[in-house]
Amino acid sequence: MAGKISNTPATYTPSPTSQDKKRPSIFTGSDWVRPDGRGLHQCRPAFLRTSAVNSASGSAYAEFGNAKVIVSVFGPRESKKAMMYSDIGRLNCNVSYTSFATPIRGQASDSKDLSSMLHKALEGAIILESFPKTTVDVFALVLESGGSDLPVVISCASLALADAGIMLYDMVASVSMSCLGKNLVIDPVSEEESYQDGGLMITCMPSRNEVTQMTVTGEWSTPKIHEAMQLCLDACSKLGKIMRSCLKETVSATQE
Amino acid sequence: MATTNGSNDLSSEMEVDAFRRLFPLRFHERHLLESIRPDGRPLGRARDTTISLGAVASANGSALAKIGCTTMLAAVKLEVMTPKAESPDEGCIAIDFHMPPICSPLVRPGRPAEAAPVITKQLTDTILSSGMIDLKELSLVSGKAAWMAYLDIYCLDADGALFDAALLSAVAAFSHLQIPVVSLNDDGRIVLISEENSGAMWEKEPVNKEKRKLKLESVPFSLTCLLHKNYILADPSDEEESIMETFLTVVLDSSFQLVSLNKPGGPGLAHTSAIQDCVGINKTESERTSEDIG
Amino acid sequence: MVGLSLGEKNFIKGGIAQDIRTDGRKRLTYRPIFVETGVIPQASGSARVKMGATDVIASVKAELGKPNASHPDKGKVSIYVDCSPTAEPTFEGRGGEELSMELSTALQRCLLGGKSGAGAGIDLSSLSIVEGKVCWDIYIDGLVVSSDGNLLDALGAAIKAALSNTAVPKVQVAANASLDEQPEVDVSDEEFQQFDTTGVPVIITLTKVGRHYIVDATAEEESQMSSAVSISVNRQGRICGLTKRGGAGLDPSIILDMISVAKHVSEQLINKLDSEIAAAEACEEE
Amino acid sequence: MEYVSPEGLRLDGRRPTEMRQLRAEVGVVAKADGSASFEMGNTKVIAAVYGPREVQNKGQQMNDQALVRCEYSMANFSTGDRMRKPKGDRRSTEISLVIRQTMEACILTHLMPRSQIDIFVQVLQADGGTRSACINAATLALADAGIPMRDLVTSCSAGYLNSTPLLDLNYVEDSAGGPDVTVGILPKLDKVTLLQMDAKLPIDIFENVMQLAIEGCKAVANYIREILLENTKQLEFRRGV
Amino acid sequence: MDEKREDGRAVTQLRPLSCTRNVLNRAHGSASFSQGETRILAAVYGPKAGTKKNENPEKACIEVIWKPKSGQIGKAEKEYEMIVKRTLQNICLLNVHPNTTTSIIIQVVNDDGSLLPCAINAACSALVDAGIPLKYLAVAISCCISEDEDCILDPNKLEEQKMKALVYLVFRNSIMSVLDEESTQVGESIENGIVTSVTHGVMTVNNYFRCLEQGRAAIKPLSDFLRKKLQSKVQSDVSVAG
Repeated sequence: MAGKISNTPATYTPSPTSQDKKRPSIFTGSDWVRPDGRGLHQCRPAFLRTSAVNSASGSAYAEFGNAKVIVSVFGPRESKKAMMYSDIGRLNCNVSYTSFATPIRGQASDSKDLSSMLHKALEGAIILESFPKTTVDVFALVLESGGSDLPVVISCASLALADAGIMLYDMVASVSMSCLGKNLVIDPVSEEESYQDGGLMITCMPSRNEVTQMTVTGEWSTPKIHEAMQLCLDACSKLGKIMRSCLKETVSATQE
Repeated sequence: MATTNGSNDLSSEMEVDAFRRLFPLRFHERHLLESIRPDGRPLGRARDTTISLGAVASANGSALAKIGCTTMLAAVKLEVMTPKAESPDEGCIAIDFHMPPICSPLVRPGRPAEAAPVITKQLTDTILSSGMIDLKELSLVSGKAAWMAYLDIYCLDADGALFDAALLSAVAAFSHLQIPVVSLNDDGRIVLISEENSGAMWEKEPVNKEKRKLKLESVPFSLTCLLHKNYILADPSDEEESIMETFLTVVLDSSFQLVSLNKPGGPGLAHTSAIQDCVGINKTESERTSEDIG
Repeated sequence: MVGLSLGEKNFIKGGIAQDIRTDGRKRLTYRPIFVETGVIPQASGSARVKMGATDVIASVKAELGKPNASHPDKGKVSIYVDCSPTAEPTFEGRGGEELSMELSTALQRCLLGGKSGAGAGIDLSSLSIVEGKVCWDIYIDGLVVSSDGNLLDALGAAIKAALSNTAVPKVQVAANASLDEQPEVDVSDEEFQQFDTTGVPVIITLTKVGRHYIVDATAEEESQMSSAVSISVNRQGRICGLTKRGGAGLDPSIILDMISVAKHVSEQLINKLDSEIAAAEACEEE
Repeated sequence: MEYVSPEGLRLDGRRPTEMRQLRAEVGVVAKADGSASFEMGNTKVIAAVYGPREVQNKGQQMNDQALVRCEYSMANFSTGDRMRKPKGDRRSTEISLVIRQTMEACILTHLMPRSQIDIFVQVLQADGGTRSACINAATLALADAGIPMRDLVTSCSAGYLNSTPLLDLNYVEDSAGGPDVTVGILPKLDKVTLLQMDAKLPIDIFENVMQLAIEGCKAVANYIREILLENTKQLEFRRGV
Repeated sequence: MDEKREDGRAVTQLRPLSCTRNVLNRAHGSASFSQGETRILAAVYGPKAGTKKNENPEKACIEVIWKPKSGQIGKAEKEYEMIVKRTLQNICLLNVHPNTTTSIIIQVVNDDGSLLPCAINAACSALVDAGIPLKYLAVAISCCISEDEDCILDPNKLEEQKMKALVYLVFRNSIMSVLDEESTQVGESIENGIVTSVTHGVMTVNNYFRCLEQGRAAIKPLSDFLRKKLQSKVQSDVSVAG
């Protein structure tokens, strides 16, 4: 009956026995072989669904391979009391991880950083003038991390915003890319991300052909950036179409 | 519906949604008179329940439980710990219930929901005292190593009866839990044995020879009822909970022993007859639910 | 916050459109850069950079640590930025945290390279002492003392200057240590090792105001921006990192154009910084 | 440990009643209404003053006087060991309060009702006596901002080690655990506004130590006055008066 | 049933009670309540203007802060806070002072079993001391089922640990004169209704009802004790005023 949770002892996750860690094949000079057997420029299959959370104004669930994300949108609702008057609306974003999202418990990446990245990616797409004095809250929960978490969160958040009926210039689709040796791989999984020499993420509004957020890490030559950007933009427009059809399905389903 | 006074006249002209928002109590009481609830359920009936196992690939056991719209995702992760000196043959279970901001408009980031720690405590009490899990089963090497099972439950959508759904998802996650094959290495640490080289020679005899499931004895089932005047409403929705504030939660195990009977105050009283009724509803609903899930 | 009247706003925008900014600069000209090194005696290396009214200090501290299990042959570098309320009253209490975090992550992204460590401004392998056991942990702390726009570029320059000012003590590893034990390390008091900072990139922030973009925007100009892109470029003219600072969307071709402009500007900036750093080092030695 | 050698010299070579090198500069933060940096040996602080301006939090507004606020923060790199959490610890809060109360006593707050004055002090290097350095920097910054004051507050500390009163303790002497008397005075009015000590000391010795600190304060006051005069001359020169 | 407990009590015997009112100067109302070695100090501040966020402003709001004997507030304390708060909501007249907050601070002085019931009794006495309008008094008691199926009242800490199951119960006190219309309609008396019930451990449903009966029987002396203690103060106040 006594509370066993008190003074929890130190624990660790058992590591696999096989000591011969497979070194990434890029070090041997050959092409990168993706752990899930995809082609280098092939995205993971995406599963999207809107209205996943009943108590939110709008919500969406996205599953890209192992990456599973839920985003809820609340509002537009009253801003915090301390906030000053503003004739445009405010956007408030928060991303958090479940404690079982990563293979080792409680090793999720910095959620504050992700929250501010999500904010930057979305603010250019929302017509903030349409809800003055109020706040729209976008809360994301990463149920399971599977690589390219931030792009999945951003795409899912845009779907949730649309589901909540918030005015948008366009849907926001996001895709990332990893540079592994001389290979460019799109939509990397966690393992690929951990080996990457460089990463590039693009968030764009496909029908307006505008980039709302872009980050690059690692060393890149200009032609390589050109190539990577083009690949990402193409993937974004494809993803945009999938998101659009997902929204259409929900609408037609409710109309029936 | 006969109207009895002036304000009721007004209400008959009002749109249903407006009436529901302006006079929530009256709206619900009118339904109760007809022995039906706004979502079409009879009073003593719980919402439909679904469970899907194995929702989280990175956990050792997981389950997604839905009661109506209330959704809970539970996952168990196993880690190794050194058991306590007073119980060298026992593992440990740490339970945490989370209400992330996505689940309800009332929860804001940075400030954990008030209900979350209370439900964590109640779940811990209920699961540990029900004797569902024999902690000895989580032992690996006596006095050296044992499993620490971290059970994390996330509320994805809060629409009433949170404790019932959380307990259901917790039980389901434990039923899905698979204990992996491990052995003790030279440094005294526990290591996993992956499936490919299980055929190869083991340097050491594995501590846990085969993948196995936990034996679950006497599974607890919880049902929350709302008490309002003489009515008993089983499995309330969030709206019902916020309007009629007296709940009574009964937890029975598979042999209908009482694991917990929780009525934390509230404006109304619970009479003996009402308690007996709630126990009765729990029995019928637990049978119905287990049929549902199959 | 910068409070500007409509007239002032139009003046700034009009000036930028005509390639004469309010302080007389052209769109792609930096303010004079002033570098001072060795400003914090107790740090391994430090520098102060002033660009107009923007004033930042960067300090580098090296501590002995344990390498990460995933990269046993590499040291660790972490960058933290703190915004002092002296620079802006709104940074009081926790008010500066958001900006501090944004600057810290942007700097990490621009200077530390990819996850594998490739393309980092600092060669992480050179920080390793005993593989898997001991390495240098480099802590880079930035402090914004006074802010008048373009903090990221200034911090980037200050970090570059501080790193070239940094001397890490030489270490001797006791040879007889067995495999499992933590080896004993003897840190020399006299002999120091200079960092190779040729690979440290510079950061160039292009701020888009109207249809044009400018470098080294002041706070007033930043208040009129529609978007900004920070690009870090190294001496070889390769891109080492890029972040967009939110705001309105940009056409992909504009971003590519910005990258080529940044590469062009970077050459001048690197040369300018190198000579300033050299002058500051010489000044300090006197 | 020996803090004063038989020859009567301290660890850093000073005489017991010798102060460290002072250096001050006015107007170091361009955007602030008033600012100054102040160095006492290796201790270096920057102070910036914003105001008098509109009260940010209306609940704190006072109708008969100005609201004075102060925040003390230490840079991560200011101490020998790297600090991990530079803000909001108890020591910082306490020093913020001390500085605020000291400065409030000399600002003519009744002349600026319904307004707010913010004093931010940032420690760049800490080597003992940060409290005094912060107060001196704040005085200069307030004067630079043109805020009406009764007098310049100046501060200095003194200690008592190896049976010798010592002026202006550095970090090593400060951490020796002996008594540390920090005094703040209004030099022209010849009044003490701040007196802090956290150790046991016989009353007659305490008087000596305090007198030494007051002498230090007066020396600081002379230096500050010089700096301000110099600054004013510069301003006059620029204006072409 | 006549077998004695370790401390010599009979199974249904309570530990010695004591209750002192007005023990704190600055609080609006306060009380110290002890059952054997268990002792709780409760203080009431309020009603203060305004309610907390997410509370109904048309009613009075009750806030409970639980201070453990040592250490920080954990999940168990949060649960106690919630139970005490909801229990007091049952007995307070919430419509009398709408849009106000009354804070009750509960300080554990010593824990020797039956902590929660003792806290509820203390909080209730403190509310009376502060003059907060109440409908009834709440009377709390704990019962437990021992290994040999005995129903034991008011266990101390040692007994709590050995028990198979444990029940905390809160009832309304027996009313003396004023008839309650509602209760007669319901057909069961007010005293029979449970305000709060919290259980730990597995027991049969029948055993639970046995506890309920035992507890209910023990309410009478407890509630008489409370009434006597609280009345004496009122009379002395009146005499001072007179």
